[in-house]
Amino acid sequence: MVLSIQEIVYAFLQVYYQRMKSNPGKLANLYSSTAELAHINYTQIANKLEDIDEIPTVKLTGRDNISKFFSRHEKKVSDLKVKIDSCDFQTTGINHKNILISVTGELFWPGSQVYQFCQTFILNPVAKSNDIYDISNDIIRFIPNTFQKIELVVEKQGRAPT
Amino acid sequence: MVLSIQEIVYAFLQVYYQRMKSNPGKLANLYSSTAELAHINYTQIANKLEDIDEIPTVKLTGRDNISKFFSRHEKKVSDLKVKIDSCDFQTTGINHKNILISVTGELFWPGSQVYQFCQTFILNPVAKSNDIYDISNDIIRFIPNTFQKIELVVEKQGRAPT
Amino acid sequence: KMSTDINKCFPLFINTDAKEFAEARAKTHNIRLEKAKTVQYITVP
Amino acid sequence: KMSTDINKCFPLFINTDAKEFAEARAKTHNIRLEKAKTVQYITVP
Repeated sequence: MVLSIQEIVYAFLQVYYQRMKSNPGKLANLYSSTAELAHINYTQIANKLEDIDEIPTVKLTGRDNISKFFSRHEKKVSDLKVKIDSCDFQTTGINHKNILISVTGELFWPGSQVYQFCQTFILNPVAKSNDIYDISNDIIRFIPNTFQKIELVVEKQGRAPT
Repeated sequence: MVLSIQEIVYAFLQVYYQRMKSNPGKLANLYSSTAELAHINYTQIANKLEDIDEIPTVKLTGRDNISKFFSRHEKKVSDLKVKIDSCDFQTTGINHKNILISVTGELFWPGSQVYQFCQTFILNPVAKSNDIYDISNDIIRFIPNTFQKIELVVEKQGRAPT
Repeated sequence: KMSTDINKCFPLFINTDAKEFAEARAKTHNIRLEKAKTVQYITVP
Repeated sequence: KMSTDINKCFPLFINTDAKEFAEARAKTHNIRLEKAKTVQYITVP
């Protein structure tokens, strides 16, 4: 069976986000051995979800480090609730064999605020003859709220009023 | 001179967004001959900037098509005002020679609302021995405002109230 | 079977549903309205 | 010379400055507050 790129992308999204809930310890199996990842910094959010406007990220390289990271934060990962709003994709790399995916959505945990995010993946085919892909790159970035008014402070006057 | 990836990324951002203002007709020179692009649909926003919450995008493939597109919308492209809030990057592709860039920010035109966006680029080195890169992929996606309250409508009851 | 246009598949809820999401957003809505009353300072040279 | 941490270079204003941006955002702020009074309907099965 030959899948279209769109079908691969849609299947990937379902597998990826479902596995966060059902089996976060095995989420790392979706990544290539040299994958680079910029993901939610669960350590920083663990005890102060309500105090932050924007969620910080942590950087990791390699499937082994990614595996330890998801296992260490298994509870926070599996509690994550996600609403995906959009997905764009393009082919990339040698012979356009890789797939670039850009996702936007909102996520939250039980009792938390809702955070907007955009997430970028690159998928690489594992073997020439089939439809198996690894994640080589994964960047999540949270969109800051822009509900505040802005006032300018001239640098020479010193600090902003408190 | 050998530049770090970070220096390449920062230089790229300045060249890319500055060229939108100064020389939109030559913006396409930054793209590879087979580049894929998902960009602002200037046609749809031309006459109704204030009526829309989210800006639509258009898809193009190849430097020639990208060149025609930017030339056709030269005024709207050069009027664009951009505030870049964040930039994340990773290496990707064979031997990690390519660069994945994820940018978030806000943009507006004279008199328009401010729109939040995230933009993803992939840069490929043109030659082995220097620091010249082409854009192979470019996806811009606008972040919808989430200021409205949400009410659920059960499908069987028909349409949402007007 | 998925739609021929992937964007018709969204919003896609994972580990939640529209009802739970709407409740979380309602809570966020109030936080945001409070936030909208405050000021962000940008320092200029 | 750029900072060793690229994120210290932001916000980076292109074809605008903090003052013009703040004015545009103030206008947007009022539009958003009006929008916040309205309702988005999500259809559930």
